[in-house]
Amino acid sequence: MKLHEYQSKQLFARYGIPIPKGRVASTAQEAKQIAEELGGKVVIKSQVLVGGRGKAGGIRLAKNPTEAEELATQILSMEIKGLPVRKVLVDEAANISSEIYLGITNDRAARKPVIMASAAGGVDIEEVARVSPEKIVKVHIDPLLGLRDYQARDVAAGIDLPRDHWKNFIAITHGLWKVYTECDATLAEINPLVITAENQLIALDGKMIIDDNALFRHPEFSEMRDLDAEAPSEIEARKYGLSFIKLDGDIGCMVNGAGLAMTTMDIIKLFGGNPANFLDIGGGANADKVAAAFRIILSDPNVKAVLLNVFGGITRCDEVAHGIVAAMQEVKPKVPMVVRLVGTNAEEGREILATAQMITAETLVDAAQKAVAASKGAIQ
Amino acid sequence: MKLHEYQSKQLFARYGIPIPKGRVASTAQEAKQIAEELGGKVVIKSQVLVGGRGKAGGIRLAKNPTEAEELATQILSMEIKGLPVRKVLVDEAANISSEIYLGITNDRAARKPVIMASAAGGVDIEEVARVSPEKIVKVHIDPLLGLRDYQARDVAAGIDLPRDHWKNFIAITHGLWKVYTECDATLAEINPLVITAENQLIALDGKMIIDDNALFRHPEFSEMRDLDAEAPSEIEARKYGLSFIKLDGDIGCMVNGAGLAMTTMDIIKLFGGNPANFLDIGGGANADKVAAAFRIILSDPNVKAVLLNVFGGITRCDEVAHGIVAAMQEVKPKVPMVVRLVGTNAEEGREILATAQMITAETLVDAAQKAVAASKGAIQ
Amino acid sequence: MSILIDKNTRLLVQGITGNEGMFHTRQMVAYGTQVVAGVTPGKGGEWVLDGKIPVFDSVRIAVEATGANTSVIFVPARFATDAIFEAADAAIPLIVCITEGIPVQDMMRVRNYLDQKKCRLVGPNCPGLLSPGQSKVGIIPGDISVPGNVGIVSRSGTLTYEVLYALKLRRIGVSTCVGIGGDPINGTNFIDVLAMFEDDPHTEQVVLIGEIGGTDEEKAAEFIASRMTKPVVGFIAGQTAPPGKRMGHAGAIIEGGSGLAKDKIRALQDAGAKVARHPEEIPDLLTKI
Amino acid sequence: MSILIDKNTRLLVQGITGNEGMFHTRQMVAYGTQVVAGVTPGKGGEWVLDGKIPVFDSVRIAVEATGANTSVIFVPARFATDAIFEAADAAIPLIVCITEGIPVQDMMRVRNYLDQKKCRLVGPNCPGLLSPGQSKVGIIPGDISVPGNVGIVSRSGTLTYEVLYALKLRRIGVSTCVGIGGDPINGTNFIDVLAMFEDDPHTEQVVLIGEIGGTDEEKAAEFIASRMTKPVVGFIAGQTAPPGKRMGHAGAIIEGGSGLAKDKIRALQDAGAKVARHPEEIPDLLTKI
Repeated sequence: MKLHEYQSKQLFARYGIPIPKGRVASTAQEAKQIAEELGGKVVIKSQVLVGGRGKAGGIRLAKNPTEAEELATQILSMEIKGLPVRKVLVDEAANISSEIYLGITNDRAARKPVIMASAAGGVDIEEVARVSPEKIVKVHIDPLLGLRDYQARDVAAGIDLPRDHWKNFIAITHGLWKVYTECDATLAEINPLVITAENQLIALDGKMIIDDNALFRHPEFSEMRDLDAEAPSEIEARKYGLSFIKLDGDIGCMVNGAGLAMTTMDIIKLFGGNPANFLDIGGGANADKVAAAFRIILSDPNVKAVLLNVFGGITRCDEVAHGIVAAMQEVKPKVPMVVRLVGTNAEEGREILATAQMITAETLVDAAQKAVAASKGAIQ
Repeated sequence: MKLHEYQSKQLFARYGIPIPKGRVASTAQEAKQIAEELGGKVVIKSQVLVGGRGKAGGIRLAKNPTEAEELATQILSMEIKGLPVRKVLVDEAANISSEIYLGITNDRAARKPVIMASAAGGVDIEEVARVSPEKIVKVHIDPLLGLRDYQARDVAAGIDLPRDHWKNFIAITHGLWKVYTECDATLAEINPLVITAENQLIALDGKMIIDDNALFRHPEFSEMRDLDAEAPSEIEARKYGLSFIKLDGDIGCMVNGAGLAMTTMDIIKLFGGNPANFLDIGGGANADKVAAAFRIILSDPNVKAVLLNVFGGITRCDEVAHGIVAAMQEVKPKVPMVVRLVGTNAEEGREILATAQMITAETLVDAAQKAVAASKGAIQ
Repeated sequence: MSILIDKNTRLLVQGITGNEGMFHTRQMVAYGTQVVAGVTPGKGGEWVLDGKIPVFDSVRIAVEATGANTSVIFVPARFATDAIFEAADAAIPLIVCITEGIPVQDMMRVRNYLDQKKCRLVGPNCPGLLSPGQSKVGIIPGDISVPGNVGIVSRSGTLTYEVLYALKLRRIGVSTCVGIGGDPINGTNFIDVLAMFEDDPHTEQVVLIGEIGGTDEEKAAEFIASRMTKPVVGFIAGQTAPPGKRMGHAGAIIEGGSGLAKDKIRALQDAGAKVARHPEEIPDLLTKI
Repeated sequence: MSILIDKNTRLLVQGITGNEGMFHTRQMVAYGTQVVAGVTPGKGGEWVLDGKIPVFDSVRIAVEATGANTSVIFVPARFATDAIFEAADAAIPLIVCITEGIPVQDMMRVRNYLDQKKCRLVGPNCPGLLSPGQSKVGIIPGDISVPGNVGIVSRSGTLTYEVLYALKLRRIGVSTCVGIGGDPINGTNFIDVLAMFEDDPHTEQVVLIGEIGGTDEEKAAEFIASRMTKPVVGFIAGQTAPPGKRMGHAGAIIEGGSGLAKDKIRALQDAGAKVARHPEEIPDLLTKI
């Protein structure tokens, strides 16, 4: 799960990383008040879980509390890349002398955490990586040994950081390592880490992504989740333990297993259709779960047909068929349903389904073709 | 450095290991007051840094506050193995159902920390190790990975701990591991860890030894050092950065280098004498350090002769000789001094010393023989 | 006739008394796998499966008592890391972790630790292994495949079953099917398994089933080009997957322009592998036996 | 003519700008050792020793720039652990740590980490190495020994000098003298060095100087009995040391009845080594050359 800038920076502060003075506000009035408390110029920053806030006008400088209120009013009424701005961070404005990028993430190929840094901070690091990879310093960390001082120094030397900042930079790197490991982050990023005109190092912006699989160790994060950033259908799916991702097509998919679900999407596309979603119902297939999956798929008005593709292995096809029939009776879908059941007891499963007003298919190709035809109104 | 029982147990408590209710007292009156606060029976335990306190009468059970005061008075006037009792720990008495040994130490040969446990707790574990080593369970810990749950379980299973205590035992083992690593201990030991009649696990006694080399990371421990347990001459030596150990003989030794210092002791013994101390003056040999070493050696009234054995390597022998002469002028020793200088510029060194009323020797054997003879009054 | 598991596999089940563990232990025993022991801490001394399989408190004790040489892990994610370390420290040469949902930093520690040891981890988040007719370790249904000379290695579960079943319908048999799992960091990669198939005299051709995310397929392609003499048929799932989204598997995600299906397909094709457009094409692409 | 260091040793000095580092760098250079670089974080770009030796911010950069193949560490104890890890990660094959006073838990971590790597650590708390006439890495005085065919391995400092000097006075030369250090946990043990001497065609006999504490000498005795063909003369310091006290060296302590000098002497004698009663006997016990 992604954390907001203000949440990330609060964590940073807890781990000794210096951040600007500031607070989060939900109303323009609050924003004004915070600006008054801080005095001087402030930055009003929209808190939405997408990149490019600056370009979209979601980050503005205010000279005084009145202007802060005005800008906060504007920003709080914005949508950025489809996400409503519900909160703004009001931070003391910094006198930026230079900007650094500093991040820690998991290097999957190396199977180790990697520190990445660049003297070209404040910009999209993926863009830097693409255009001028030589500007990025990478240092891998042994996950059993943890970050060592010399590695932080190697990073400082690698980005040609002036020596008088090394000590603070090393401390910040240790802080970032600690927040990354102790919070089970998959990304902990300071961008930019600025050197101010007063020669201080400050984390001006922060981003953290927490490993969803590690949330059991961090109950505190579940309250921090921002549901705005997710499609309502995805939130609903999570409740039922379904893995669901909304797409733009018109053929709803319900499949057991992630790889098979992707394959089902791919073959729909291969035969001229467009998948409306990714949905993995997981192992087993009780009626409740299938019914929930149906409801989630059918809540999308674009969906013109549904393809159910289930490989019955340990869970036998006849059991799956019973589940589907029960779910059908509950949900009563109004679009054509193509179903393919393969594996153990497939024959029995298909017999059960034949009574249930569904289009059955034996092969994957057959199923895909029928679903595409159904989505175009060619069969019902 | 060794920590007292009460210090060790305070650390244990900080790491979540259950200890009896209780407090340390310096006077019998305090002991009485603590006993009153605790109510019921209490144990009065002498706090001295030696084993065998119980046998020496340094641990007594008091039925009520008055008895606590009486026993505290007695114990506070005791000396145990030559150490005065300055403090007593007053602990709530436990209803002991069974006693376990649980300790973590460094296994030098395995180069790993090792957890040791035994169902035969409450007794001298070295004795158990000698007599019935099969009663001790040992589990080595990877120092980079740290203690894992299954290892703590393996210990619990190994000592046949009843299953209803496993959860608490594993938590205690984790606590002990944490106190061992975070405090840089070379030993962290609970002996006994008792199961009470109320079915609780409690650390009834505790012992910790902190790695002297790691004290720079733990300034808090320097205040906890008990100087009573060390000979005054050893405390004095530490001030000057000298490594000194008092022995029972009559020939004082002053040597540069630990291995050579032991060898010098050994050769004195080989030729019929008895070393009065181990003393390593370390690298270099300025007059102040040599003078301090002289004073410390000569503060022992048993010393009848002194043997200086210095190998001049990087520090040349003439420099060392100047240092010795200056120190001699300051300290003015009244016992015969045998000096052996070997290595770079030894000739020049010996010439300088010849003026200084010292018996010089060239070989180690010669030096030892002369020192032994001098200690017996045969030469001066 | 197989790699990694065969008739001599003596299996230990970690988490045997849990629902999943118990269910699949029955399935594995029914298939003919020698399940010699189970481990559930605190339940040592019990027996399961009508008194046929002893349960121990720890892997070390279980191995000492039964000579288990393979372990399969069915414990919940929060305990699975510990279970892997425990099996590794008991020097079990092959550890198969079925559990899904292990935190990625845990897996980094596990993998870096195991790299110092002599044991192999397959998984986590995988369906396990099947050497048809010999042994089944994990959750792959036993009846959807027959013995033969095709080796299968896959990051998926049911997609793999689909392929096994498609082969069976065409009477194509399998030497061993290895599910390496859908997590971003796992114990065994494509190239590890490809090398074993290349060395296995009974495997004549190989099916590699990949998906979006990471660069394992690209590395496999390099290996195929430089080291494999046996024909390889590939399939990559996720051509229609959007970037930045985890497609069910923790490892199935396109990040920073890396991990795209088309790059993997291209790499495999450039390495000389035939790549199927969909699973049902795979039997056609296999060299006639 | 030597083990571990020779004329081809290209030395890096970690902590070169400190007092100790600077002093001994001069001594090593004067002896003829090729000191190619120094490292002091924050001083990269400077030059020391009259502009002859460049200083770098990190070992990695120094190795890239100079091709150093050996490092000697003179940094204070609280930074020495990090210095060892840094040298190991820069893949320096031989690391010599002179520093005394490293916490024992740090050394356990260091040793367990290095065991996975391909580099060798000598020390810590050691005087370093001397291959007379070729190279000197550490603080052993260069002028107290001459080239020859006796290998020396020792846990001590000045006691070793004493022996080197006694041999020189008798015109007995040395192939290499290795100080393995006086700490309870170190990077290189007696048997590691004995094995190297056994394999070195120019070493004809070996002197082993041990002391109380631990069981390294006992393990060396086993090695001598089972694997050494070359004669070994031993000496053990600390026969008069009391139990439970650290005799200067962190590792020189008799604990729980283990680490006694008499046990070590007995073990060496049983293994066929001659054991000197005092250092001046050592030259007599060496086989005439």
